[in-house]
Amino acid sequence: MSFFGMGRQQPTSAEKIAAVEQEMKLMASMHNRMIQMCTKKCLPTDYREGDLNKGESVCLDRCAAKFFEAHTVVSTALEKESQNRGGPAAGGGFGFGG
Amino acid sequence: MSFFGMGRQQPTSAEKIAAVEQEMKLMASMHNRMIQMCTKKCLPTDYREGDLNKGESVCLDRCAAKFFEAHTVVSTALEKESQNRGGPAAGGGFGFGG
Amino acid sequence: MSFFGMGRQQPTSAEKIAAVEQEMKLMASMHNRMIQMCTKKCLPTDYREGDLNKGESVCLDRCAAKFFEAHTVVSTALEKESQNRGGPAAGGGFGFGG
Amino acid sequence: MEGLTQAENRELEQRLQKRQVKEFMSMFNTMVDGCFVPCVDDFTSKALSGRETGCLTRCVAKNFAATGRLSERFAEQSAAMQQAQGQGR
Amino acid sequence: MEGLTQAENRELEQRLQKRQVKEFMSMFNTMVDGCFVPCVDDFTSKALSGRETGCLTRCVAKNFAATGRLSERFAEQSAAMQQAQGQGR
Amino acid sequence: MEGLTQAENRELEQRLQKRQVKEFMSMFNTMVDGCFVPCVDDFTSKALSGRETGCLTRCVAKNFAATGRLSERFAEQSAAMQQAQGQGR
Repeated sequence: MSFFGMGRQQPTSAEKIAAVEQEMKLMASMHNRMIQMCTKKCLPTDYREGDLNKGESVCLDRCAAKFFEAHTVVSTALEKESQNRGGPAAGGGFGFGG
Repeated sequence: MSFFGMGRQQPTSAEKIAAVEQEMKLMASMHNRMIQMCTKKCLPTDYREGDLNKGESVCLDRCAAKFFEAHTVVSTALEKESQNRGGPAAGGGFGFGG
Repeated sequence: MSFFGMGRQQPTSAEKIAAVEQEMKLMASMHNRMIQMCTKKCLPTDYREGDLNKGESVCLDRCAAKFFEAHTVVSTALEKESQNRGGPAAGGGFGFGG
Repeated sequence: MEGLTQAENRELEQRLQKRQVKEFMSMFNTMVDGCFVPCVDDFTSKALSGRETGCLTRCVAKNFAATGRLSERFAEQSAAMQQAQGQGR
Repeated sequence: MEGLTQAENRELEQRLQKRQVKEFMSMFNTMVDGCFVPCVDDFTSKALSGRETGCLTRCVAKNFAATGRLSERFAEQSAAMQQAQGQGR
Repeated sequence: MEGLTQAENRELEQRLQKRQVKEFMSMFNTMVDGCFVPCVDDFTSKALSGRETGCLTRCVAKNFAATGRLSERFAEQSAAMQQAQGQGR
């Protein structure tokens, strides 16, 4: 909840709701993107059967773990780049990998 | 218009407008996605001529029909899956294929 | 700023803000799409090094110039098509290539 | 539009206009991106070549025609669908 | 939810419901598009063939199962992440 | 910004800040997805391999540099475009 800048003393109702909503949008987007990425990586596109087989299930589990870990790696790398070259994110963390 | 839950007795103006707007967004999204899908399926990407030829036109017409039919098939299949495993859609239809 | 139709005499504050905001959204979208297109065209996906090399840098510069020029070409072509066949844009320009 | 008052219809119309501007811009952007990808591939120069410009122009013409044709089919299909739903109820 | 009043919670809940409808429609659309691309490829007829219908049905079943499985993993991972952040502070 | 009052400018600024947060998150997400696709391909383990982590890190570095360079070109081009439009009128 840190970086959606409630810098001022008393956030209004609208601001508090917006902050929580923003946090949820973030999680929803991550959820959706994970599904998109990992189904693409793990499911063959011939669809000969409708059930997930063992290999596909294991692939999905590992892909999910790697997707989370990739967020941390990217966040760290992006922070480093921002500090080196003074990019848009120079000020702080990315909400991941903190 | 059924499923945007006007469960309560007297919908307010804002709710009624939101419901109609939602319905329109839905149709606009379907329209845009159909155009995206079917131009990809039917138009070769070398663009040697600017006119639609006969074969491309027929392909587009059939693709449009199949895209609508696919909505129905997917809707039915998703409803079946939801009922079997108790997914997010367990409660009702999808607005298509009813 | 021309085409977001401030047809009436005195735009309200909300309308003026919306118009400026709309203009900014437009530029932001063009910016994001350019980055997406040109990184795809110019960066090989094996990522053996983290630095931009000379060839990649030159490719990005040229791609950026071509992306802008393509907006003008597409805008002109779309206007011509609209006039010929009476499409949705029959009335006016596209904000580019005017 | 099932029992909207006049004021509600006016509000709706305003939103529709905004939506149309948005749809139109999105169509334009899709056209640029969809034609840039297959047509522009030569980065030995910073100006579009004649071949690239020609490809973009034909790409717009063909996609514009395709969009028109698909929109007609869409209107027919959704009318048929609504009728079928009306009978189903 | 850290110090929201009751009224704020109610407002939030309403927005969440809207979000869920949106999420659900987006999931449905993704499913249609994601299954249409690999399954429908034969444009010698305007009706779906048996092979295409079967492919779509299996595609939905498999992607539905995958979405469920990934959502479980997502819930576990984000719970673990929040805990780790809590300890880090 | 052409005849906005102070209050309007303040309102606009607030929206711009929201937009920047949104843009930034979208850039971050694009980076994750755009680097995950080419770099992560081995699902025999649930932890990222050294090769994958290295690829992600280099991918971020290169794309960050590319984004910066393209943003400069974008600023130049749009300034030139606005000037050309000003003269055209």
